[in-house]
Amino acid sequence: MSRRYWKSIEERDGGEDWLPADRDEFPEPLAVLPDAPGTLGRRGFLKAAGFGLAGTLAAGCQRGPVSKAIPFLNQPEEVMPGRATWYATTCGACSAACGLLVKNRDGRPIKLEGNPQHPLSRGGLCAVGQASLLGLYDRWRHRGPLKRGQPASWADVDADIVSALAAIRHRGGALRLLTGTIVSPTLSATIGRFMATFPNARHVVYDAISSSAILDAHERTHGRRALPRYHFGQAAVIAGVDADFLGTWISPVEFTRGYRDGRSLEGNPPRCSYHAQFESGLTITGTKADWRTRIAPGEEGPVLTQLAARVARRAGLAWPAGDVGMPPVPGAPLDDLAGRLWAARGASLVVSGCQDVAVQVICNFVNHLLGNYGRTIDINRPSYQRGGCDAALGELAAELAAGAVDGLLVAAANPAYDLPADLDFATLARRVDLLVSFAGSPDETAALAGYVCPDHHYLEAWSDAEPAAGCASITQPVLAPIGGTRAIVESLARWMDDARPAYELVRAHWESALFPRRIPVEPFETFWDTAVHDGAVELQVAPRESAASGTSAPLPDPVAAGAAPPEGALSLVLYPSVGQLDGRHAHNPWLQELPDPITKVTWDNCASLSPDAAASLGVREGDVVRIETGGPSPAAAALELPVYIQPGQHDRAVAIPLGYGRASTERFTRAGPHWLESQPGVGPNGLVGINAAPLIVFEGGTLRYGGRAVRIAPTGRRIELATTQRHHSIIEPRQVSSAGSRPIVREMPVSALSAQQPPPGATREGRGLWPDDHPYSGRRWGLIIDLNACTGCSACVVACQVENNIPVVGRDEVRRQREMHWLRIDRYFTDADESVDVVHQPMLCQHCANAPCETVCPVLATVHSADGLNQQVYNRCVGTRYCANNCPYKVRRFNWFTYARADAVENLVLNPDVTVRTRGVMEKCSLCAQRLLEARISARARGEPARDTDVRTACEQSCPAGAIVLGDLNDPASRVAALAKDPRYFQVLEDLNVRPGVGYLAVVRNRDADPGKAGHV
Amino acid sequence: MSSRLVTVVLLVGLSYNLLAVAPRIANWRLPGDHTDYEPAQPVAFSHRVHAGELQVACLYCHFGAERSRHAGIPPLNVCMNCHRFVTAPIGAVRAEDVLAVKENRRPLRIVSPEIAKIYRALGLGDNLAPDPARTPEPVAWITVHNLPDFVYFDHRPHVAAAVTCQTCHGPVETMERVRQVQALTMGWCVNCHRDATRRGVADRSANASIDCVSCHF
Amino acid sequence: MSDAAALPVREPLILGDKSLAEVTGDICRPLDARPTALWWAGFLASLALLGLGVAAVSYQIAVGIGVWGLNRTVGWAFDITNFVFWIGIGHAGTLISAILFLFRQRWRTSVNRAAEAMTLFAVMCAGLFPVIHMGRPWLAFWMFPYPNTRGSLWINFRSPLVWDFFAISTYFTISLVFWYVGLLPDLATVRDRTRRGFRRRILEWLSLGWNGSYRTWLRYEIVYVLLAGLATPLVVSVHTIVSWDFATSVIPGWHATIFPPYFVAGAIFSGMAMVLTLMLVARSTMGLQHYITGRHVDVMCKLVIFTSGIVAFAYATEFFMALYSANQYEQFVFRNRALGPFAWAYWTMVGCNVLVPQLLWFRRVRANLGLVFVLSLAVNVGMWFERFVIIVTSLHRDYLPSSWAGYAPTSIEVATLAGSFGLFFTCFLLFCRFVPVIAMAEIKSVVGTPARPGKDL
Amino acid sequence: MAQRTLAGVFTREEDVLEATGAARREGLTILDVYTPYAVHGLDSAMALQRSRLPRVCFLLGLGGAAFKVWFEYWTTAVAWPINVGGKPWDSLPAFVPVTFEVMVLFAGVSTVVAFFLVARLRPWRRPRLVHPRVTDDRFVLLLAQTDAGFDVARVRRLLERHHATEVCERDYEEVP
Repeated sequence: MSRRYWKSIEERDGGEDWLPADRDEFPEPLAVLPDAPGTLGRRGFLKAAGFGLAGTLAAGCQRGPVSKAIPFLNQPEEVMPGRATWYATTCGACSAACGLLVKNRDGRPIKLEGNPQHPLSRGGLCAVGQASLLGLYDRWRHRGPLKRGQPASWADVDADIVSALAAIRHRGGALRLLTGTIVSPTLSATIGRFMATFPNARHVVYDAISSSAILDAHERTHGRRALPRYHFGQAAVIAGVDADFLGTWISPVEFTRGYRDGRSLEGNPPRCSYHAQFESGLTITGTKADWRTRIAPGEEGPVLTQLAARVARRAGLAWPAGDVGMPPVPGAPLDDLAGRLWAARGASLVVSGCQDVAVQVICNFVNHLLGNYGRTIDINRPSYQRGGCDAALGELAAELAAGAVDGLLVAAANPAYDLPADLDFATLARRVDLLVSFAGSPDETAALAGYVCPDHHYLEAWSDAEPAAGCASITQPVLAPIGGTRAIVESLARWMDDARPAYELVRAHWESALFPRRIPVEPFETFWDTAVHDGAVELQVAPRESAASGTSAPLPDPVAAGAAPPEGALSLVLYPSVGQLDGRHAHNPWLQELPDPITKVTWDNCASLSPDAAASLGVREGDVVRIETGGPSPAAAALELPVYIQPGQHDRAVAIPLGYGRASTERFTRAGPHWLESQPGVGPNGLVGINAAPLIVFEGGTLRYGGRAVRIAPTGRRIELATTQRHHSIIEPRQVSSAGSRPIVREMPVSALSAQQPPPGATREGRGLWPDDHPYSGRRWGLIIDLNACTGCSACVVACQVENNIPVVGRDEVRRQREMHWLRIDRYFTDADESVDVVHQPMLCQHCANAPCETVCPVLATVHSADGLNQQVYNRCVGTRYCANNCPYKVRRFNWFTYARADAVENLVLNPDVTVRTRGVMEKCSLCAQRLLEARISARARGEPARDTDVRTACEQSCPAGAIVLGDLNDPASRVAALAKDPRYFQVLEDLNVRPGVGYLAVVRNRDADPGKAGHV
Repeated sequence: MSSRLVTVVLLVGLSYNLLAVAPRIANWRLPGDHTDYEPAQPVAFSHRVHAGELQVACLYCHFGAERSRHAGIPPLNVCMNCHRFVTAPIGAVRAEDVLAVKENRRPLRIVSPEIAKIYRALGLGDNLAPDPARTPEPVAWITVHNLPDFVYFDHRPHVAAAVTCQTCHGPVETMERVRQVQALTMGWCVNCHRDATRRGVADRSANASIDCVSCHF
Repeated sequence: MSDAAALPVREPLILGDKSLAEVTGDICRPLDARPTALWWAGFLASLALLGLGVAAVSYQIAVGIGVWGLNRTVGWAFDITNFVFWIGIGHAGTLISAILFLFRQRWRTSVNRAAEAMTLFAVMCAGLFPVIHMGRPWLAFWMFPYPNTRGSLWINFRSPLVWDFFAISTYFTISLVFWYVGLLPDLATVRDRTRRGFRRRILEWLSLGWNGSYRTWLRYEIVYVLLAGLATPLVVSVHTIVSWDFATSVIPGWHATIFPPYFVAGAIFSGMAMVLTLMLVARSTMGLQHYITGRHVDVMCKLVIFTSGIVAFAYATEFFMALYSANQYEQFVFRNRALGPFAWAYWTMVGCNVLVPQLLWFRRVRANLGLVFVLSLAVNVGMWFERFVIIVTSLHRDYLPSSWAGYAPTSIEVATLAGSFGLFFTCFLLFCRFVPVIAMAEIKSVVGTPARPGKDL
Repeated sequence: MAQRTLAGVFTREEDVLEATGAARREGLTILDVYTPYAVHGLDSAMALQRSRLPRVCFLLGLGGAAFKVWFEYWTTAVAWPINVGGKPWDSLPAFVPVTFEVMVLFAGVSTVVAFFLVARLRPWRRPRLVHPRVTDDRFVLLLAQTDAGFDVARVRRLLERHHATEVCERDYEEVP
């Protein structure tokens, strides 16, 4: 019919492999069953489902989770959701009793700050004080009374104790109350009242970190067993002998503030005291000294004797000490020091932390010769911050050993943990029929006690304090007790059939005892309200007859030789670390993770050795060594600790921090993230660190922390210490170049200060490759840190952590160099081991105007604000970590895991104004952006421009030395603008031209210009 | 055969669906945008009545807006300032009065069921006195205007700058039940801040920052 | 292989006097035959490695990036090392296919297909790491500038990571397109050998109806030249941009103007080594001795030693510049590199990249394929360590000694690296199985038809 | 209308080259030549025009680069200027890398897309081969029988003189 058209030869030829394109490729029907009529088959169903899904999606809506808003039923007038309320109270973290302001937000305290109106602490607050807030939310605290370890009701426990006490009273049995120093006048009075109801009762006070020898010495020289108040601010020459008064000794916040006053270079006129320090280990006080000398443990006596002899010679006093052999330190500088002290008579200060009464007597003698009593040392208005009497403790131990004690109450102390093995308190206490502990959270003593009557956390309690004569303050509760705890005063009063609550007891005591000593004439209501509102009041002090004249005191015996071990042998230095003190805050993860200011070790204690000592023993950092005292009880007298190599330490000293190895630190086993290669958060003993308190020596009526001879033997095991600053970083930069070293920290002798010209401003700004499109015409925030004031006490580190919800990452993560602190304190060593100088440099985001981090972020998660802040936007961050790599200061912190705490109670401490960061995002110092914003908003609400005096960052607020200043660099009237013109002003890594917003003031040493020492570290 | 039929029917259905949806495409929202959220509340509180008809000022109840980050949901004691006396709509009370006169008795106290929820929450008895048998229990309102946790919004500067409540919350005084009118996305915030800086707010110049740190820290 | 010196002018590129049909047959044979036991063994091993990598990455994404050994100071280590390593590997493929094409190096025809495939798979492996190294990889799409509800918050075009993102995605796209365009005629050939069934359908779909029309061939040639012309600066730009990740930073050891040429040379160096490794394996296992001849190996060895020289020069220059700069940070970084805790890595790098390739100066070494194989592996190892050294030793001790830290990889990181090799080899083995490993059309143009009168039909 | 063609199949590159040249000299309409690889010289033998694809490549590359420079400037300096590391708003040097990459991307992808368009290469296009071995080892010269005066026998002789292994006539609705 028609012609056949073909498309290819194969088609035409009909090759069998040729597939005709016009044929259905799949001629056979698809292997799918046709749907039966009237039914919906599989395909139909799928279609229907698919269409249905598509339709649903097309018309679909989206909803987030429902959140609820539950208002108050009846809103109290002073409570405003979202606004913080501030209460003044007193810190109970140690017996220094600093003034506090508590930030209370929506009914819960979230931040502690120093109370600027408090006469002692004057606005500063130490790291321990800052961190003690977390103790409030500790879910391991006792929830109620315990009877033989089992929860019981208060009525039950009260009934038992009252009947047991009645029995003791009836038969005239011996009742002993063992406490730490009690600074609360109400509690003291109540204790007095309580003890008076017993025929044979005694109140024994001891301090885990004892200063008993000072009190004993003053009893001997001044006829009054009292701890004088030291006024470091009035001292032009300070000599410290084994006294870490800036770190842990008695009242460090108060002393730091005073010390800083005496070294205020920017003041008018500038002041710069001269500070000489003699010590065996390295303390932060030693790091600030103008002349620091290493002495062997136990050499305090000879040193002070030699000093006293030199001073006495100048005073024209014939004192036989001149015959004492050569001093353990070079004579010429000692002469120089004596000369300086003598020249500054009445404005000098010699302090010693030595626990040998004879040594303290010489110390008093020197101060007396120098006329310091009544000037820099006040014995008439003494301090009550250390009231312990070690001799009484010894007597109690003897009584216990004799089985002569029928009832023992223990409050505010943990003798089963912190007493030396010689006293063997734990064994002795078991023999007491009635052992009552008032411990608020589980401790070694409470574990022995038949009854535990837990005390409140101090933020839950009404109480008071008189840390120094004439300075009284109120402790007021800032939230209702979380558990069923009861204040000690209430417990004692209850056992005396006095059912008044603590508030009434305190108020009644104030009305009866403190109100009569008031200075302004006012009614009691006003007096009370002022005290509660301001937190502290000044009171009159009854002038007491004391042997302040002192001249009548006999000349002390020279101490020719201390307990110093023979040449070559090692001896112990047991010291409270800045974060742990005596271990009472061992449950506090903030403090456990706080790097020690000197060793930078976290989550562990270690035995520090000088580099030479370590070399001679053949041990390296992290080697576990066995420390043996050869004492009577071998089990308790040997410890196995990792070695830490500490430049600046005496070659014969083994320094071990106290406060570790506390029971209840086993909770940190699972601190930090858990994953394939994670390690437990505690040591091999299941606890954080090892308790060194058993090695304390009880001798001559005092607890002695230094001088015990030990032998050290390597065990062959190793532990990697969780340090935040590695040891090799100390050593290696010195080898960098011969021409000069890294200009990271600047240091200068005081003589060079006046010669220094202010740096010309033009050289700092305006050096750039490109046009400056960002003039910062309005406000530009800046922060200036005075390295001369900074002592490295690390209060700012914890303050920052609390304020900014910085997580605790645990020992394993710190070991992996992943600590999260936004603010760290870098410490740099200079010079050789004997005369090592240390500089502390708080390092935080420098808020560079030409920030290297910002340029490299791909998603604009870190950019600059109009007022000069380097902003980090967590919710925008995708976590490339490029910014952290490119940060020359390495201040950026990455959330490697979900570090957010799972503990619902502990999470109550979180600051609701700061985002809790998820894993995978970068974070860093925001210069407390939330505070800056709050200041701006409240200023606007008041209708006035925000001034930089309205706002302080958390670190600035807490700094006891006032070393940190925030302000507007563009405001010529601001403090920062003035400090930026100071000749000491410098920026770290200035050469990079990143134009930091954070600047530093150089360290000044009060010593003669020494070209070898001046310059850069 | 039937399979084809089903397909056709479903296709028609889908196209109808799409047609119905098409006009709303302009209103399509991205994830996280909860515009038009209008949840039912535990108490059927009418902003139309209170803010619209009765002209109660916004800040009378939401007094936190001037003093705190949060405007706040008013505590029930604020409600009781009026509702101690106002127990029901006026119409219901009058009707009872008329009825009482008619039946020659004292008029009963009329309590509307929604207002009764307030009394119940406060633990009040029938005579509006505290009833020990009833435990007070706060009202759990459902938040309408939600912001993510990483956004810090503060009412104070906005109130201080005379930004009207309606700018962000819409004409609440006309709403029986509160509905989210604005998108409350970051772009919406930022654009308003840009406009405010450019044109001012309420005839005053404003400096509304668009720095990240104004909201994220 | 015969002695090259004895040859009159040039050795033929393809040995064995193949006819066009024989070429087709030889090259398509692995596609038609059942996979060999050797292939299965390799494939299963690669798949196992890939599985390990998938498990490691899944664990990391589920738990957090902390399962890597990074820390506050060393923010990048294995992740970016692997990224740069794989990108470098990829570069040789483009070099062979594009640059040598432009230079009319016809010997490339035997290896360009496989080299391009290697590029693609290497870029896939490389592209993986910037994504998984993020703390929140599920937000990786934020790197792309799309209009959004955040006031339209765009991205930071000043960030080298954004440059990277654009460079890598462009590089991958262009490489894919280049490879695919080159593959079109061969797909058609395979299609026409395949009679029916699913495979033919796929091939029909993929070959876009190619029918050998010369008009299309002409345009094809133009497109190929254009793509080669584009790919050539692209390949240089990509590794330049990768080097800018480091060079534009402020970290001593990273901040160096020498980086772009140094990185490009290093990339070609490592890529050539990888091509050698793969070709030597493919040659012996797939019976392609006639197509990948000793001459190819010889030429590539010469390229390796040339690029090794450039790399060695760069190492020396870095040290010289550190010395000459009088910049103490810079000097310290290089001293630390050679003598510090990572000195072992540094000297591994120098050994593998500078010393070992010197053996290739000897013709006898170049002719010993086993030895060449071992040397190529050494270069691969060395180049991996080069990136590791640059990244880790520069970061771990930079400006402030207080923040100095160490670095040690975790098992997860090692598994991820192994997984990337698994991904690479899995893809490559699948490629060998399903795609002609040698560009048939190009080989045919090199083979040509025998001169008349020759073998007739 | 169907196109009537005459196809010559060759086994050698030079045969098809010569045959094509001869056919063109004869004034025959060369529909196309089908080869397994790109035979150099055929373009002049067929007198084909230079492709305009380079122009597409250049213009779209340029366009892409211009767009990207504008876009980067607009996003960083105009739409939302954000202070990043103190850099100026118009950080043009920093925009170069991305601009370059986008230029290459636009140029490359658009060239290939244009190639597919003009060469009518589509995934759904069924291959229509003039000879089943044209992608293997055969060369086919396809001539159009343009009008009634087309002398099939003469052309067949011409092709066979150039060693065509087979010559066949076919009708195409559409030339492949």
